[in-house]
Amino acid sequence: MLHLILFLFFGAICVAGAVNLLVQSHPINSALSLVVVMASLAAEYLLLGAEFVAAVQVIVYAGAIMVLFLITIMLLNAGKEERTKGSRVATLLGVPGVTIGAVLVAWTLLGRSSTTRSVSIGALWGAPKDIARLLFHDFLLPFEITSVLILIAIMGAVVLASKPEAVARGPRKDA
Amino acid sequence: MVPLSYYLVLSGILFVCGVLGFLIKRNIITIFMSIELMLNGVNLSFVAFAAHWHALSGQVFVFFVMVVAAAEAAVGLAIIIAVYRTRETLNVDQVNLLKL
Amino acid sequence: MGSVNMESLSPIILSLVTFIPAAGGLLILLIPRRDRDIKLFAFVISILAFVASLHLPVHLHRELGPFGFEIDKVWITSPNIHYHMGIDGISVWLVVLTTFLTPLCVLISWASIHERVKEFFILLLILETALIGVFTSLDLFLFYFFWEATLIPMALLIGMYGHGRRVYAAVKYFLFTIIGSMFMLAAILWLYAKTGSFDFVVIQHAIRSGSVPGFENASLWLFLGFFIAFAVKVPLFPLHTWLPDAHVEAPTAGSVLLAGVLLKMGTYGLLRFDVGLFPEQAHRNAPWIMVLALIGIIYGALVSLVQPNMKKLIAYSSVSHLGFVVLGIFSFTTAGLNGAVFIMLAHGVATGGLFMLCGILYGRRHTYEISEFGGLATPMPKYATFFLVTVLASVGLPLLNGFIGEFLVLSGAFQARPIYGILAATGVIWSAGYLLWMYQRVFFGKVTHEVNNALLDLNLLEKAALYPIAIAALVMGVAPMIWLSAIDPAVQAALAPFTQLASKVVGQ
Amino acid sequence: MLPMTTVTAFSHLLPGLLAQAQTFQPPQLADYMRILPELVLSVFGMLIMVVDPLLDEDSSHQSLGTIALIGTFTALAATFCMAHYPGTAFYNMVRVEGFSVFFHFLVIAIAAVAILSSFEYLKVQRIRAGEYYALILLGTVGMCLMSSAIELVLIFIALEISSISTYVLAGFRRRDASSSEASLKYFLLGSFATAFFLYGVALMFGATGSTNSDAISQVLRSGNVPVLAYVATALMFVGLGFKVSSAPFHVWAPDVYEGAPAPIVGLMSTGPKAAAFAVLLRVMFEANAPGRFWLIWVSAALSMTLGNLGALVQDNVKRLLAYSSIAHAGYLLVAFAAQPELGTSAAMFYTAAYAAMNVGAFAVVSHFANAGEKYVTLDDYAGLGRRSPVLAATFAFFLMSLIGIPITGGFFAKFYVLTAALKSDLVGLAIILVLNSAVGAYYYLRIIVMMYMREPRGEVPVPRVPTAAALAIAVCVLLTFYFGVLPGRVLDYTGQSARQLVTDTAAPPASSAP
Amino acid sequence: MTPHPYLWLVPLLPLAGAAINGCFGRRSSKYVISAIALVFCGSAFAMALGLAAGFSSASAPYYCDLAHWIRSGSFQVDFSFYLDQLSLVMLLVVTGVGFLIHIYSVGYMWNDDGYYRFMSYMNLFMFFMLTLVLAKNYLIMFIGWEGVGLASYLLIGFWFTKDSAAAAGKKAFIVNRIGDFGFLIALFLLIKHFGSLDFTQVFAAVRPLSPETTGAGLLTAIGLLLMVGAAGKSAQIPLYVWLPDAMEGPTPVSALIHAATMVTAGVYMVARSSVIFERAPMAMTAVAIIGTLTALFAATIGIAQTDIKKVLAYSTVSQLGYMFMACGVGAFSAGIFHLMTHAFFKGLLFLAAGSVIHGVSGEQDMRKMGGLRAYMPWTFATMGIATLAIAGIPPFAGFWSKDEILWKAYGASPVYWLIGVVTAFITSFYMFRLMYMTFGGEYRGAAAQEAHGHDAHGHDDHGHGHGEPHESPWVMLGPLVILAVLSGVGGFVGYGNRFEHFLAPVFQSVTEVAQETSHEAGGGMIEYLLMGISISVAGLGWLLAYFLYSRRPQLPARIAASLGGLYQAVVHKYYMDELYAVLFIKPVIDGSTTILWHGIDQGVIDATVNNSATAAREVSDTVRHMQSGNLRSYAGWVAAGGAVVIAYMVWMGVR
Repeated sequence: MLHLILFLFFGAICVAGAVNLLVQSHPINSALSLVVVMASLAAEYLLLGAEFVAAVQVIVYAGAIMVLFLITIMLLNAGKEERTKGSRVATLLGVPGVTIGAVLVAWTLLGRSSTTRSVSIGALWGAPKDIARLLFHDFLLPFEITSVLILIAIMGAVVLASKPEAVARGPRKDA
Repeated sequence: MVPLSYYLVLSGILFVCGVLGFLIKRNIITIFMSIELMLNGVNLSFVAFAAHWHALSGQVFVFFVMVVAAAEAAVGLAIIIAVYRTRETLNVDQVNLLKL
Repeated sequence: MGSVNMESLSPIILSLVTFIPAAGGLLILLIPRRDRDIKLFAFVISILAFVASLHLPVHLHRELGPFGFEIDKVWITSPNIHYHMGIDGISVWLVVLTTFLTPLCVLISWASIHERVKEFFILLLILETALIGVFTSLDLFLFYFFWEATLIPMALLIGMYGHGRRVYAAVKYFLFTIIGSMFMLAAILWLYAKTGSFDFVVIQHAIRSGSVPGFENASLWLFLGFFIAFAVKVPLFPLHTWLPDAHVEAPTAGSVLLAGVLLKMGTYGLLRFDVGLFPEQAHRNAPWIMVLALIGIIYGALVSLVQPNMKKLIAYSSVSHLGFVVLGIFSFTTAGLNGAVFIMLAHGVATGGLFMLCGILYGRRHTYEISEFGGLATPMPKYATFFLVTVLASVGLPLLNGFIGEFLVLSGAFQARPIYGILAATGVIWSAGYLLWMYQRVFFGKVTHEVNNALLDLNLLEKAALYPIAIAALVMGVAPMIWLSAIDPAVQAALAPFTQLASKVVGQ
Repeated sequence: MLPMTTVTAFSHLLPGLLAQAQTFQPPQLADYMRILPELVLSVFGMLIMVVDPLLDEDSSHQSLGTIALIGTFTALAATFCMAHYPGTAFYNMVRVEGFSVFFHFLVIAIAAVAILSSFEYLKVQRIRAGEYYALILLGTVGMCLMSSAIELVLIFIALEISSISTYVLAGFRRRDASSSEASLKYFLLGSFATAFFLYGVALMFGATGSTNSDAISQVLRSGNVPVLAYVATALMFVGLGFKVSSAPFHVWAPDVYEGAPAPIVGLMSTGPKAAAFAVLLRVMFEANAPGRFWLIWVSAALSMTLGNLGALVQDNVKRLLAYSSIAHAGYLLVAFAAQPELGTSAAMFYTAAYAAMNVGAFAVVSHFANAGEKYVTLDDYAGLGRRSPVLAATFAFFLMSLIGIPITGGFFAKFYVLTAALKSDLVGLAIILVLNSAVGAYYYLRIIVMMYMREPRGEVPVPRVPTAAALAIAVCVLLTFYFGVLPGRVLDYTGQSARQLVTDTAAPPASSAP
Repeated sequence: MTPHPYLWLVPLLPLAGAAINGCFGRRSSKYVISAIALVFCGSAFAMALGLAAGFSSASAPYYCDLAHWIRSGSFQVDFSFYLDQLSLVMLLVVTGVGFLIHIYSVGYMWNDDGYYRFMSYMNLFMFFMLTLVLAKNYLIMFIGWEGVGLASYLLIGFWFTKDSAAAAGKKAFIVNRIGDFGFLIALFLLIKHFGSLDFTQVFAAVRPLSPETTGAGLLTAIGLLLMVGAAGKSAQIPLYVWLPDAMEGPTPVSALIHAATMVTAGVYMVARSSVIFERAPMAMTAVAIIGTLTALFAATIGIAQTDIKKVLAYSTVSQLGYMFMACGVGAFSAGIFHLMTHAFFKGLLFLAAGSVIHGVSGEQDMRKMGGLRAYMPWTFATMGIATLAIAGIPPFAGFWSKDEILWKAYGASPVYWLIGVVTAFITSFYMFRLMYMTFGGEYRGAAAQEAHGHDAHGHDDHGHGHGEPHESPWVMLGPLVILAVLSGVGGFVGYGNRFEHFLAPVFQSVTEVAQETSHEAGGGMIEYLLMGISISVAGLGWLLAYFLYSRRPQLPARIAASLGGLYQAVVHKYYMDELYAVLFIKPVIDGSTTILWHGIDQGVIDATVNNSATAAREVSDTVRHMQSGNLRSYAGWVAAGGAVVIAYMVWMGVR
């Protein structure tokens, strides 16, 4: 019961944060809502027994990645979002589509799948040691390959963010 | 006791929120955040399934996803900066030089 | 000694004939851009190919086996594609026709091509190879390969060296043909998928022995798949509208080969593949195909009658003439088929000649409009004479080549379906009408445009190109047996399934 | 950067970790042999980054390019070595078999040609060479891994490697707003699609309890496929469909192709695409994804139709080729709808042939584009046949191959796909394909018509063809020609590997490292 | 059947002449050209005479197989020639008259620029005509048939700079083609049912068949179709329209081709096919009716013509009608007899007319002639004989043959006879009208000459001075005289049915029929009565002409005025050309242009193609607009696509 309450509590926060992200018009607010989502997700991980994941979630995601976002927002001095009407497709086709898809998936997950098993609170089993064993043995190759990924990301970020000598400005549609 | 499917539905909701965010937000950075939201939803699924199968590999995936998310964030934000340099806007509706 | 050489030549002669022009074309690449050298070289190559091709009818064993000079080598193993070539009495003459017309095309282009000469002759020679390949291939894949290979050089010839609306014409030509041939490709692939072979003989045998699964249901579609590709090429009404445009815009050599040989690819295909592989469907669908052919004959003639443009007039006349061929083929009578094959050859010579003549005039006046001329017989009597001979050959005057085929086709069609024969025979009247009317307007009367008074008569080069045409037209008309003696056995062989079919029908 | 990577790459050698992992068998030489091309490429990629700062800006183009080229050639050699070590490696993470060797070879060759055709381009466009080549090489690592990985997570990471490197590469013309826009669109939509793919992976994991394709296939073959697996397939298809730009997930392609640097478009329209197709093959055939048939059928038909129709009225050559690549993705998907063995073989051949002709075409385009990619509209190609006969002829040759005229690779590619489709009784799809190729002929023809049948426009310059680009184009011509005239050996190979791929998975999964 | 190894030489000799003159004539002197043309044509004539001398009815027919021409399956056609009584008659007529006209042409065409061309064409014509006559099968006959058409085309259009000549040549060819169409279909029927076109084989197959008296059968169909062919060549209703126009050609051509030989080919063909016709009574009747009508119809037109050659042309049509009538009533030998005499006198008439035209510097309008008797007595004399012959005044040739026909026609039906007699009256009238207008009275041309100028008739005045009318040179008068002799005495060949008996082996069974009818008709008394009537109508015609054109030259104009529309109709040949133009030519041209070419070809087919191209472009444009450039839209597409995919897959999974 407690489990359910906790789940619902954090779940509600999580969803509220996600919805808030959508609703807020200033990117800073959105970013902060995302932090809320991530933090509450960490709690959900804990509920699922994944302690190490929960920790990393807070450190890497909420800590590192979101900071990156915030810095960018600050750097670019992003203002409030303008509600331009650039796309009818997104609203007329995309949103209903997503809704239908979501309902179908949810229905599948709830009703048809074999995932009726439940988890109990406090059964922490994702200990760092076990995870390390997996990571450095079974998933050794992906782990190593990740370095290439990171290398690329670093390089890309450096190249793209560095200032080119001359920038040809494209025409702007409207002010 | 919480049925696992609740978690899954929660993850689905997050994912869908991410998709919707992508569709309705105009600010590029926010859109990017929506993607992060989607990835977070997926992560929850992984963890939940890991619990379901009692397979730790599911949790390991989450790390990889995080790494990828981080890498994407680095590159993505750099790209956003590059775009902002050339276009001086963060409104996605105004980034439409290439079309038709 | 000589005969021994000849014998040893036989296995490779087909490849030789087919690829001499293309090899020559590639060699031209290496020649420096001196126009005269290139032209001379192209001429020598094409003559060489002609001489080599003469070996074929001379040494073709007319009784033995269905195909002569066969060569069958594995080309690609895993889709079972063979380099399988061979000719019979039908294709041998089409090959010779091709090699006969190409040197003339070179001659006729001598003066009219000034720009991008190298490319022109390369394209011409490659086109020749592709054309010969179409007639010699016995592997469906190889056939398709050559079939498509004719497309590009021809489209480029039209598009690069043509006149005013050349691009439109080239694109139209290209699209019409490629859309048609896609259907053929699908049909070929279906056959391959079911028989595991592209070999014409093997597939034919498989179909006749009834060992192709699902053939009963698919045969109509297969027949149509082939048919559309060929009908576009022929061109059969109502798929003919690319032809007038292509002809009007094409350079002379292009027109000559287009009318002379390319259209025959369609009728040859109909005869060899559509009829050869699907006799039953051919028989079943013959009525409406014959109706289309008939419409083509009369319609082409009537539209031809009112054309103000010489080349367009001749183009429409081709529609009419080729209608005869299709009519003959689908009459499934010996006479009809013999005549159809003969018309293919005769039309190639006569209409090729007409296009050459038009081209000569175009070279002097840069127009094809009939109203721009009149009274030309006065300044250019030799030209007028050649034109008249060719016109008469085209009209189907006995003792010239047009008559033999027309007569045989009409008699064949009449035997098969009298009313069709009668209607088609009206074409005899129409052809006299449009061609002679055109001739009258161009050559007779007083010279109406002052510039035309100064027109030069034929020069040596042009005469060299036209004499072979005139002589061929006459010889084919007087001694058609030279051709028919080879065509007839092949045609009889092609008709064999139909006699069985007829007896089966009677039996039921 | 280098030390860090080295540390991670060889982390298992660290004594502390060794002590902990002593119960495990460490990876052996054979394991490394099985990822040798990837290793080689990574090493050369890092080498370039090390060398880059040591060279001055002007001379770096040539030498870095040469290093990168050597890297690809070494990797090709490594692929040969790798081919001698069939089997799985790294605890069932990758599998070396005919299939993966083929795609390794293909992807690396594409990278090599792309590098060759970039030599001059970089100089003309004033693009920094170091990162450029490094990104190509490292991106290639990802593509290679995509083809050999049999573990969905590894596939995902490899996919990200190749994607991120191409996101960045797409934005390399940084003086141009359109390039960064292309980069942004590609990046955002790509991440969007990746998220779908990932969600699919998660659900597949949930449905089968494994992310290994062999294991998944076993579960899925055992009957009683959970609905979740269907949904997972759907989501993965969305993600992969995006990567191969099949309709309706193709929308990004035209914009990105138009904005990205031409050699990179050549690369990304073939390399990552080929790799993504490899993944799709694995997921669809090897892992035996359920319910795929109509999905692919419709997507193939849509891609062909939308691609061809969209291309009809394009005036920008790059954009036109982008639409064409959508159409070709559709043709390729037809093979996926066919029987696994035939389809796989046909699809493999198609990717190879398509790579040869498309990379070649883009090599020509990038050569011709000039500084700032000024000359990429159809009008700029007017009279090219007269001004630059050889270049025009090769371009025309590639275009004919794209149309599917005989003696070109494109013909046989289409031909095998059609055969496969007809053998599987996919008459409807075959007819759609046939009709579409007819429509497609039109717009390729427009370019040919422009080049040969229009008068040249004076102001468009025709630069001399530098050796590297000439080499690149020549290689493409030769390959296209080879595929078009003697496709037998390649096809034997693809047929064999396809059989292997399909029968292997039908049997119990191969045991892990020897 | 007797083989005759050299038969083929007869047609081929003129061909050699044609070839030599055609190839080398341009650079040869006119003497050489004349020599070649005359030698080759003359040697053909000599051979014909030799053949006739060696001809024995016992060993006839002779044949000569030269080579295979066409072979297709079991069907075979050879180059082979055939000589029997019928073809011998034709052979002699053709070579004889042809040779005379060749001689005449030397004088007539001497000053023309295209002299070599003319002689070459004439020889070519001889070749084809002889092929036609000597053919052993229908297809070789068809070669000649078409070939003479070609020669006719070339010769009518000989002065091609004259638009009317060029148009007339074309018209002749095309109208003949319409006839050939019927001929061809007949051949196809023969091939279909008898598998051969060889005369002997076909006739052998036909002979056992019984006459098709009820309904239309195979033979009737063949007969009717052959008749269509014959009508085209022999200018019968409704295909006669080309012949008057054909007078645009030089006059020797009119004499040779459009009077003496080619136009009679139709009659020859019908006679040749007598075996078939005889078993197809309906076809026979059709032939008779057409012939009778043509005879009358053309004669009436002849009354009002003022062009000397046009009068003769309509007279030719009319006389051909007689021949048809004869064949139609089964009197084939009478038809051939008339054919022969007609060749003599009509050839002569044309040559004389040519001489007249020559003499008055190219003028053809009779109203501008008159009184020429004084200037050209030889011409007058010979032409007078010919006129007497055609009018049917005994003992000239025409009388015998015409009388024979009328007698036989009476046997078949008195109606034919009546019309025939009326025609004879009209013929006599317009012929004497021609004589009076041309030779009688005063010369009316001098005044007009000045105003009329030189170039109106182009080449036909061949450079003569504008002076007085003058007699022609002897090279022209010689043939006139010879033909005049023949026209005078030629008719005696048929005296006592000798001609008929000679031809009897060819028309075997038919003559029996004819004799039967003559017996039914009542024998001698009636024959002499009828003969008397026909002689008297001829005389009446002469008298009327004398009265109107010699005694009261003003009267015809007044009569014409009083007749008004009818007269106009006759002058304008009953507006037949105009009618054909409105009925056939205009609809075809307009229909082809507006309906077929602009309508179907451009309006439907091309428009469909172009519209589908446009439509494709429009669709393409729509598809393009999917690509709005907006990132969110793209995501929308992806998401929507994804939703569809998911929906489908869920459905698949649940199913």
